[in-house]
Amino acid sequence: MPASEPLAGYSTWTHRWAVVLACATFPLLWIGGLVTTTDAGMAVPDWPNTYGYNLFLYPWQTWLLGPWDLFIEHGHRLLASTVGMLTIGLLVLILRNENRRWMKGIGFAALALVILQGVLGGMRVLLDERTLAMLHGCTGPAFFAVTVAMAVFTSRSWLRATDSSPTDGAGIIRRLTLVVAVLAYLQLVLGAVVRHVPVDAQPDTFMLAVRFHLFLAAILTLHIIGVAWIIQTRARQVPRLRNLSLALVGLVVLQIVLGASTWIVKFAVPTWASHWISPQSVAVIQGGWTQTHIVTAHVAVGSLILGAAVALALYAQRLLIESPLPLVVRRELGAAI
Amino acid sequence: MRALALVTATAALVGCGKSDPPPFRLNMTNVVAKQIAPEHQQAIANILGAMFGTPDEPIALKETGLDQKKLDMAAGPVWSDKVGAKHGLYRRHCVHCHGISGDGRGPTAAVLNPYPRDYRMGVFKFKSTYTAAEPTNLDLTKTLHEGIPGTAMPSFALLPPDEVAALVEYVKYLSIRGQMERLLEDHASVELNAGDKFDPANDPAVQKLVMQDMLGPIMESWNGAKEQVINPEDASIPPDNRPAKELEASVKAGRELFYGTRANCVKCHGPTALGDGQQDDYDVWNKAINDFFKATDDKIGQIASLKTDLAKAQGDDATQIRQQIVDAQKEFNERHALLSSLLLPRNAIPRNLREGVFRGGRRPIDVFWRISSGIPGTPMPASGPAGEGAQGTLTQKEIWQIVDYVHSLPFEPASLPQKRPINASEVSTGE
Amino acid sequence: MEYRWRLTNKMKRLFGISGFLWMLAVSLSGLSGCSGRADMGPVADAANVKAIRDVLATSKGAGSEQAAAATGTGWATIKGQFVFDGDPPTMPPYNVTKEAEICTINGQAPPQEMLVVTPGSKAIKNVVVFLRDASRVNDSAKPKTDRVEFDQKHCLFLTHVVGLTVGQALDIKNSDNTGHNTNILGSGFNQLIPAGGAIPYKVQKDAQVPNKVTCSIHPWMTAYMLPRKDGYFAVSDADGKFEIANVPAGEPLEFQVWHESGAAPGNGLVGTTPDAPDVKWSNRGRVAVTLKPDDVKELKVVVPAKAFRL
Amino acid sequence: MNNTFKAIAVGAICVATFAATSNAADWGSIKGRIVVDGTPAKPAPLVVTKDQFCIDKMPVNNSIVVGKDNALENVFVYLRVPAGQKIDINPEYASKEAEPVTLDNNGCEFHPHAVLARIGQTLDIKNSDPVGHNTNVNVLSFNQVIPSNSDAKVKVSTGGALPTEIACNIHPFMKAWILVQDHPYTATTGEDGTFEIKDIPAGKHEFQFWHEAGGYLKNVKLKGGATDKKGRAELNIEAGKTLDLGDIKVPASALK
Repeated sequence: MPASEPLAGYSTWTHRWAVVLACATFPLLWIGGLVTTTDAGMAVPDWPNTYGYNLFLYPWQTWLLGPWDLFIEHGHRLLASTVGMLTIGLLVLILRNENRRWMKGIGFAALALVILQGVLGGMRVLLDERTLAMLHGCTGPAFFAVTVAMAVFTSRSWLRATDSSPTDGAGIIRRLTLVVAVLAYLQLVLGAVVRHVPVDAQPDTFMLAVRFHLFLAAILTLHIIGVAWIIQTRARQVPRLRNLSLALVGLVVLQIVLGASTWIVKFAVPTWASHWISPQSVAVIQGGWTQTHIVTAHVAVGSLILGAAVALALYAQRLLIESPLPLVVRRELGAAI
Repeated sequence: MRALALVTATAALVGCGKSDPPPFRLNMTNVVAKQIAPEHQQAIANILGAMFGTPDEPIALKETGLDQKKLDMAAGPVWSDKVGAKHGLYRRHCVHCHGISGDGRGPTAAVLNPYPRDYRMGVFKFKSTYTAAEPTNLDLTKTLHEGIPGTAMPSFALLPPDEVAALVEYVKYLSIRGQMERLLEDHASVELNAGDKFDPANDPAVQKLVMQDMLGPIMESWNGAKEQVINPEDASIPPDNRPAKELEASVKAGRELFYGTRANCVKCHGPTALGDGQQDDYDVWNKAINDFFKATDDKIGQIASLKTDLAKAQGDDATQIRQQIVDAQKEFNERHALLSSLLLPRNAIPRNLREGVFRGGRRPIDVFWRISSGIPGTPMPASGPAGEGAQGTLTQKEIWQIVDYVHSLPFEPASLPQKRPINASEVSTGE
Repeated sequence: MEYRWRLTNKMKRLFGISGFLWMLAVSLSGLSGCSGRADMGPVADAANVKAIRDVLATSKGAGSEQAAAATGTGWATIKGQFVFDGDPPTMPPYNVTKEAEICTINGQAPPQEMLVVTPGSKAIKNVVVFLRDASRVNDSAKPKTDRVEFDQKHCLFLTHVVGLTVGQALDIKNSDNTGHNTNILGSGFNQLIPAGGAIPYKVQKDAQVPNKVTCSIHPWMTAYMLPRKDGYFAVSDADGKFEIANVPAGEPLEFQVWHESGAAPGNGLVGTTPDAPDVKWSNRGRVAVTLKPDDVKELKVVVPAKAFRL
Repeated sequence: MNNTFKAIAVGAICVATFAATSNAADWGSIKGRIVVDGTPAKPAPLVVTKDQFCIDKMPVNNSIVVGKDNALENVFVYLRVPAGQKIDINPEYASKEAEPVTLDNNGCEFHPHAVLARIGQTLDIKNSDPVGHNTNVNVLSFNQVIPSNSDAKVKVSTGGALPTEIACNIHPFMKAWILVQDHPYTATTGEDGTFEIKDIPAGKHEFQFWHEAGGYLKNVKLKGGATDKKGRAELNIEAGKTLDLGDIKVPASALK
């Protein structure tokens, strides 16, 4: 269908705005991760002001040329405000252009979530509490998932929602994609637990969190590969699903490599692996470029996986049409014919 | 559902409220192993609190000569001030592995191999001083600056020198505090009976004991460290640009020493130098935990054999044995309660010398120090003198030859069949 | 109908599993948030800590004196004599292994100098005394500029122990009819001094203990050199006497007493000063004392035989 | 270098100290024999995998050595001087202080298994085996390689209230125990389970009974009482007499 053809309920500006919002949220997550990685969270001790200045009036020279962790933390705050304003803008557009009532609900929910997230960030600074930092770190990806959902809901493919041919096992795909999205979020929560373990926690607590994170990583990977395989075999005709699922597989592979690299730059090559990977003869530099960015990339790609999984799950719910008869019955029918 | 997650998590958070600043805790394995009475445990905690303050407010006692400014910079929660000066450096960089009290039991400790160092014994592996001496400031600074290759200890080369100096000071502070704790616990265990007062506030004898007899020698050892540095004689140091022949001869001599019965390197590092020799020993840190596990096991047997005695005993004897069973059971319970929180003891595995990873540094002088004074706390013994003026097992020249051999090992192709170890009888053992 | 039932069942299970995982994750985060802390054993209690701290603060009388004395004024002099307690050992001759015609005196190898005690008075020679850290330095003790002669004859260093200040120059002479090399350990100096020749050496850096000086050609030759930043040092003479003038008064001082055969760590020498109870000796041979301005402190140091490692 | 000279000098000083602190030459002794009551558990056999020489020598686990008539070897019996106090030393001991304490690595075992040293003494660690050993004396922070047929000397400068372990890391099955005190009133029981400490200043003293397998030998009956929870008993030493404790029975269950 040509793009020029008018589509009921489609608003170019709303969709573009929603995409911009999602695209702006991702770097925010990345920089937020960097704040934790470089322990810059307490670089600015007050909130919502920055050293007494209004957030937007803080002298930019001091920000850009000042210490690294102030640069990161203040930058995180500036970008967060921008994202907040983009959310408000999107809500205005939705209120003006949307006729789906639940979309308006989601718009308000998104605004509420971004405000909650801002307050959590502020409280984390004011109370200097690591548990709050963890909660802040878990809410961020949740908001990102909502922005991705809004971009999906306002998209052309969502509104058009035509898939002429019914798909075998559409129900399975729908459920599995939902499970993947949920697991991806849980994995992020676990990652946040690993990252924000209190300074006086027992070693076995951290060990447990790490093992659980690894266990869930295995489960999530298997699920994603499974989903991608089913989509490749059963729903080839829906390019959006096919592409998204392949992207997910790629991201998971990348994420596993990043995870292993994170372990090595933080905790060195494990003894059992030193037969295959030779240990570094020079120690990793704490807070160095390699370490900081590998660790942060692992966090950010986690969010990206969540976003892709959410998009995949939503599209799967919308685009797939269940075959009228169960697969087994149809096979039997085919054999009979 | 996500909202539900947030609600639950917030509820959990509200449930525990704002967490208190973490306190220093006693070394409970030592406290339980030495069966220190609860009132003495409290007294020890109080004395240490008076002398060293808290993790948020450390005290540089005048007698320790520590620098209060540096300690303040390193201690407390993590934050930065307006000009970007960092605070809470220890909690920013170290606490995750080394723990609040420097016990090497930070949150990540269990997943690391080797375990992070427990500073509380005042024993450090990589240093330039004689075996029994403390490390110098320079030694600790070097470890921070270069990290420990092959372990989770990273390099802090990016930190400005004043921050590294603050961390070194704080590590010394935690060590001195830990050494003091151990002496107090030893004293309480050996000298005090339940009910005995142990209170410096009202007893000048205890004041003298704590400040002079305990802190005095600890500080003497730390302050004297820089005079205990092993400086190889200039004449013994091989020049950098030796002719290949000379180097080859030195490597060959080093190899003979390596396999010979005087230096005995082969016994632990193995005939292939892959670290595959003696593997079932412990370093002092793991040995303490291993002993704790073993003694806890032994308690079970002891209780059983006391019960057999009880069956045969009569009258006063029986009452006494009954009391012993109660005591042993109580100790067992206290020990058992700690077991789950301990890091499982690991054997000290000799270094694989073919990897080219030298934890204490790879400069010739670093390897020289490792061989000359051994690696304190580990099974690696000293081959040089035990102190100034003492007789070493090997001469400095011989140690340099082993250094040359060890440095040549990573370049010896390991894929080739390993060279046959030299027969002990082929190597001269005489002086 | 049956198919439908199966489906919902599967769905329930799926949700059940994810719900279970999620509960675990949340409880884990809660756990790591508060209950996973290491909270075993007693913690110092604030009131008691304060009481102990107050006592420890007042008990360090020396410390508070030190605080007041950091602004000490005036100068004082410390001098004394080292006396051997017991029967001094006789020194065996040097083990001269070559060039006997040059290295012996009338065919006799000279006695070793590991411990030189004057017969009769039992005065100990070659004991080094120096102030460890001077807070201020009197003009008279500022680094010296005069040249010092350091000669060797009969394969012996004629000055067995020499003290110097940084920047001071040493003329290392060789009065023997054979070549010597002079190796000042710890300084990087190792030069051949031709027969009858002389080589100058300038002291670059100070040291905490005297450096050994040897000759690799005649390995029995031994001397010691102490380079210091200031002139607060002395070497006892044949009468066992030493004097360090114009040291800072009114503040605690710490002197190191050193002898090449001292048994204490770092060759420290531990003696006793029975006549001066205010002089405190550590087991490293360090002497803590505070002098009054213009005081001339005279010490008789009795050194027991076991203070030497022989 | 000159032991005779040193001994005389040290002796002179000790006499001087003694004369200053104590006027009456009132000294007594203590002796006894320690036996096991019952049959103690057999110590686990040593796992000797290293060095054919050691395997051939078949060293045994000496953590509990019971001799003839149930005599218990290697018990440390010593006078306990509370922290911060001093005890008069009999001049008889002066000459012994100058003697080195010998610890021999022989047949992949330490000889003796229970070592006594006084602060100031020299520990002379020998290796009579054809294989190399290292000797790790934790209490002295000493850990040095001792090649075959050679020795290393270390000055004993730090002690502790209780015996501590001596180990060889090349042969981790090798163990011994050392007690370092700054007085000479220490003893270990020999093959026949007997011990004797001579020339103790008369008066009441606390004696410590300790064994490597049993730790504090607590609640052990002595003449007129028993050891306390920390294996100590206060005993009266009378001038010119020997306090004979006779046979002291340690229940087998205490050795674990």
